[in-house]
Amino acid sequence: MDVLLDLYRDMWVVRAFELGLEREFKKGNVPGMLHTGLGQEAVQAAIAQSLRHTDAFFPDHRCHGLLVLAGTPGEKIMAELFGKATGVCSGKGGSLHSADPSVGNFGDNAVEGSMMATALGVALAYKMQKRDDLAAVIVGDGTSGRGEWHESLNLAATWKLPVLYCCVNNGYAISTAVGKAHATENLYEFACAYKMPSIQVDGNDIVAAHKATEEAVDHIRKGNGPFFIEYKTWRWQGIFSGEFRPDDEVHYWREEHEPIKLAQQHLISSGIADAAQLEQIKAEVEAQVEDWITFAKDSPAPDPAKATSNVYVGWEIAAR
Amino acid sequence: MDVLLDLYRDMWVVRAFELGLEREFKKGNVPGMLHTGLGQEAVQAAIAQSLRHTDAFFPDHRCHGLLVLAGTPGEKIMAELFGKATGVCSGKGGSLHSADPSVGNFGDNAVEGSMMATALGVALAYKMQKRDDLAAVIVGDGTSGRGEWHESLNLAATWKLPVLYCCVNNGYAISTAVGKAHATENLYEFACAYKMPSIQVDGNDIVAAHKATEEAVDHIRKGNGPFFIEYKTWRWQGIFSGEFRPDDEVHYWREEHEPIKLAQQHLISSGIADAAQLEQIKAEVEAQVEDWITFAKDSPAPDPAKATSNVYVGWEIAAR
Amino acid sequence: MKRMTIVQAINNALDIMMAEDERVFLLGEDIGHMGGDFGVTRGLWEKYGDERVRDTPLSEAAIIGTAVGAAMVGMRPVPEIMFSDFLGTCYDQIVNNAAKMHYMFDGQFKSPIVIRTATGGGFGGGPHHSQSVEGWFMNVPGLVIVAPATPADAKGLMISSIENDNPILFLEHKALYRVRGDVDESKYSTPLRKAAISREGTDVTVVASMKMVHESLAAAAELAEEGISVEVIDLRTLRPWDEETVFASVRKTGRAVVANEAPKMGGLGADVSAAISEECFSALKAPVRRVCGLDAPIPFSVSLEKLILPGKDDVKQAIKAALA
Amino acid sequence: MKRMTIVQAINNALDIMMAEDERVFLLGEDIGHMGGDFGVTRGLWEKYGDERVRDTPLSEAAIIGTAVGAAMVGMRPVPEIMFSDFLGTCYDQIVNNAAKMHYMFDGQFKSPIVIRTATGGGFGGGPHHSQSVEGWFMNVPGLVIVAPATPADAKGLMISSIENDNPILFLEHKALYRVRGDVDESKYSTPLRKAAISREGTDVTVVASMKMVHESLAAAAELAEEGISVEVIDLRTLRPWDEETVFASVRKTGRAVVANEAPKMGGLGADVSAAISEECFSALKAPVRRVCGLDAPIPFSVSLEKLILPGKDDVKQAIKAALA
Ligand SMILES: Cc1ncc(C[n+]2csc(CCOP(=O)(O)OP(=O)(O)O)c2C)c(N)n1
Ligand SMILES: Cc1ncc(C[n+]2csc(CCOP(=O)(O)OP(=O)(O)O)c2C)c(N)n1
Ligand SMILES: [Mg+2]
Ligand SMILES: [Mg+2]
Repeated sequence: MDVLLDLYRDMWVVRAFELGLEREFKKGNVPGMLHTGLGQEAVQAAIAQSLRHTDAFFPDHRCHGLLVLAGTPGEKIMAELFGKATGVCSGKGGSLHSADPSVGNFGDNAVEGSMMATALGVALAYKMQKRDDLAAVIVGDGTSGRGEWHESLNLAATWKLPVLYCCVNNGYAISTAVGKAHATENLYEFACAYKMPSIQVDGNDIVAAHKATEEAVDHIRKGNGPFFIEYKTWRWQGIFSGEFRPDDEVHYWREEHEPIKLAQQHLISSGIADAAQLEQIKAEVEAQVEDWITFAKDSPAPDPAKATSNVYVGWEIAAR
Repeated sequence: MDVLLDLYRDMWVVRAFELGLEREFKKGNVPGMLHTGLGQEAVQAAIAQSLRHTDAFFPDHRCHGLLVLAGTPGEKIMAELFGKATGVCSGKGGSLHSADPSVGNFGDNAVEGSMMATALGVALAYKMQKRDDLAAVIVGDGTSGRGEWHESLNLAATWKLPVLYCCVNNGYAISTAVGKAHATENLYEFACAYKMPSIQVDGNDIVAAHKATEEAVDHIRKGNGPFFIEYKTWRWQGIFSGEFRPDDEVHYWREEHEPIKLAQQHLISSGIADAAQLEQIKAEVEAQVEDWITFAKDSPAPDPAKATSNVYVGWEIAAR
Repeated sequence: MKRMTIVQAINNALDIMMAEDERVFLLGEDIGHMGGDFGVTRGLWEKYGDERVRDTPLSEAAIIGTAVGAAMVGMRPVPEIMFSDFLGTCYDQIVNNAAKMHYMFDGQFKSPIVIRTATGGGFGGGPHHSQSVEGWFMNVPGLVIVAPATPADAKGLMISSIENDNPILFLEHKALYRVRGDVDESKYSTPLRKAAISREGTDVTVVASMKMVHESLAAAAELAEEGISVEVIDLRTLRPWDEETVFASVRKTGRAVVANEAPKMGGLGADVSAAISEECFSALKAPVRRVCGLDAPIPFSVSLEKLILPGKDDVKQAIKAALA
Repeated sequence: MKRMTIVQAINNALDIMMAEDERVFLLGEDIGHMGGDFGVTRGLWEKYGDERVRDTPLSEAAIIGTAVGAAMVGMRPVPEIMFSDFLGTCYDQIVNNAAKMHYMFDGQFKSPIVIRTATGGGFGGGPHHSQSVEGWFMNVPGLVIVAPATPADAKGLMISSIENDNPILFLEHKALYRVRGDVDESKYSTPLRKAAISREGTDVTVVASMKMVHESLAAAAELAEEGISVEVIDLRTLRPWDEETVFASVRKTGRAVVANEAPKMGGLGADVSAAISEECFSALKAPVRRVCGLDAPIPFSVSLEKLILPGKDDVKQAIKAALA
């Protein structure tokens, strides 16, 4: 089967997962805060497609769908976001910290940008261990404000570490436009300072995003050191679901340049699939997601003993 | 009188100050650690020449001479380094924290790089206060490893702040060569990422260093935002006075490309001064420095009450 | 007098100070147009503009550094760090720069900044959005830590903080943001370094801060029905805290419980408890007890989080133990 | 047995562990060719090469982040932060990343790193090179703080730390680097979380750490001549510290003094003092006293620094007060 059809399904996994999650969040079934990956389906599908289980990746706060695409059963991610015992981290991590080492998911660090430093260490260790695996780190445009950004890019470049930087430039950090907070709107330019190969790609065009990611991964696996990809995209979610962006911008990204529509057009016009097939993929994925939601809802709350377990390795902490 | 002759005298102030200090340090008269500016006289003279008292500058750990050139009486700086009551900070700051706001000296922060953030605030305030003064921050090549480097350059560029970055690239951070620790040996290239005007200049050539600094300051005063200068230079001091650098490198910088010799040659060959005049300048400065050392030595230790004063503004702290 | 939430009370204080003093300005992430993650700065950008309500990138170290630099030359910056958990990214700026500058330059510079930050747990924020961080800063000379528990105090303490010449960490507990109370609409200040006696009592003293003040008041109200008279002290300034008020109360009651949300080991409560035991030794009829969070990060799951954080019942239990 | 300084003892421990376990590697500023600012890693670069003794730029956050990442995939990194004062620049990495990872991912990752750092005052280093920083980290669950006072312990604790699966902050007091003692040249370990009784006594217990162990021993020796019998406990692990040993001693002597170099307010001593007063209440014949630094930064001038830092005479005075 054509990889693009796989990617199309993957995009729907992200879309359906987030739509279902958002619905449940609004109903009050999902605790805490929620950042969704809606609108960034192509980026997530492309990244997941190019990695393998022995790679490491550090997802950002909008990567729920990607975590599933990486290979973790969807219900275990969903349950984690519901804070349930059956979640990947027994409900202790939640949306912002759903790790699963078995598929290379090293978990998000909700102090944005800090994991850019962590990724260095994984990449360094893989190099020392003579593995040809890589460490990918997924970060938003806003995160480029952090000092760790510089420390990480500089060391990765200097030590020629196998790090894939996936910069998801969706134009805003919460409400702050990239150009208001940074010296450039084109963040791949930052990478040039480190003489690190970098590329800017249309993150809503799955074909382009996939191609760029494959090439970057290939470059890294050949031992050439880090690579930086800037995916230009846009998130549906405004400020806590409110909208603050100009109408024409909203229209462009949600209608004209919407990633799933673009993929549909491509698949149909190039004869890879017909509308009915695509509709079926969507329906299948949606049904699956509903199962995951049901599973998460029906799962029990974590065992109270979990509250105090795993603070230290091998040591208990004092009770109240 | 020709400004170059002034600059020549200034270079001797740096040289003689540091030689005297080093001598006293070896005798055990100067407590703590000591980093000298020997070999970097032209950089310091150039920077001091272009600033005015209403500017702010953040000196680095090798800037003792510069502090004097800025206008603080030499004996008050010397006394501070001796930890005496008559020092600019009553002996509480020492070599790494000798501030004197009356001449725009905002003091070093011995956590290298952290003051790059502080400089932003001064520059921002000056802008808000509609002053056309600037904030200069003097940092070594090694300091470019810090995350604050990025946060500072990015914000200065984005907000078009009047910050003058003076990067003193002497080739090493303690024992670590620039190229071993950074993605580039030419640190002005880092500034390009922020679309900040930047220049690399021979920091041992006082004519070139002076010209570059004047131009940068002029650029900033006209309201064009920050400017980045990389001064290529070399410090005499190796690792705690031990030498670890290749012989030919040592020879080049200490003999062939030594800043005071270069300045002498220039002054004489261009007819600005003759050898006797230059010798006299040197002798005058050296005598002055000895006076400062004597003053510092003869000064009393700080009043014990100073130990607990000025922890909080307006509040006393508890006694033992 | 007007009914206000703590969010509104702080907003009101900022508004008053910005109107009155040109040197006051705000900086932080999304504090402008958006009014901050919790709405504390809402409306101020519209009123005072881009220059004085300044959106920043995610550059926490630069936010604090910028504030410090501006303060050195006469401004009165009020930087916001969105969540107190992120203070780790600018810890150096606070501890080595803001807090030491006045001392190390022997009084030649001051660093009057007020770092506003949302702190505390109880809303399923998980390990990086729920911590109580005063313990990270309790051992830092030169720093002031202020932490209101009521709308009236939030306003008065914010005004005092902006007017004070020291660097101040101003902790705003997220669970208290929506607490309402009567607030005088005109300008007034509430003294720093002065604890409040939130409830008078004679049998036992509870020394609390932030959300634990409310938990302690609830405990006190319930115990009153059992005939136990609890005095609740709200520290308000956590560093340096008000020994005089605390010691006087403990000398009166002879018993003390110290309640704060962060983990017990190495927290604010340790200092208060140690000082009480040292200074009121002969007055104490029972050991000082600490009611604190367990020694763990804050888990995401709300049911687990409840087990980590201390609450009203824990205060009650400690009081009863002190009286046993 | 061989006479060694603490510098040599730690060097020896690192050498043994690197020879034995390929996963152990070092990273930090100038630790290679130069052997570190204090010579602790001297000779290791020559022996183990660039890969395993890795010089870094001044990127403290990346140093710790790199160590954590490598530890997540099975390595045993020993990062060095040249001076403990600089830990503020990587505080977030230690507190929110290294210390929380095992918990928040519910045991799926570990972060076995040993952060070596030179700490403490007494050599005219000034405000940014002289601080004792354990107080910054005492309220951080998941983190272990180890702080030796003798060469033998320095070696044994370093070996235990590298073998332990938790993130460890390993504090090396600069004033003790040149202290000499007998050290077994073969591999051995000294248990974590176990205090040492450095001197037995019956009248009063002094609970100390790092340099204050030596000041306390000196005080004890002098007081012995006056007929006062002092028990000196060296905590060795500061978090979580050994309550059992401390409480047993205080229950025996009935009196306690807690001695550490950092400022009193919010320091290690607060926790130890509070816990003793809570748990040994009925055994206490006098209030627990803290001997600590004054609540100020460390000034450059040596004569002023002496006034800020606590010393032998302060310990003696506190002991006498406890016995009065
Ligand atoms: C160090 C840090 N600062 C601030 C925040 C609060 N915060 C969470 S997401 C976010 C915006 C991030 O923007 P971006 O990286 O562009 O990601 P996006 O949400 O747009 O995908 C902010 C400021 C944080 N989590 N960590
Ligand atoms: C944040 C921080 N890390 C490490 C140090 C220790 N240190 C002091 S000077 C120095 C080297 C700085 O190199 P560079 O900036 O090139 O200045 P140079 O000494 O060469 O003039 C180091 C690592 C420090 N003071 N601050
Ligand atoms: Mg974004
Ligand atoms: Mg250098």
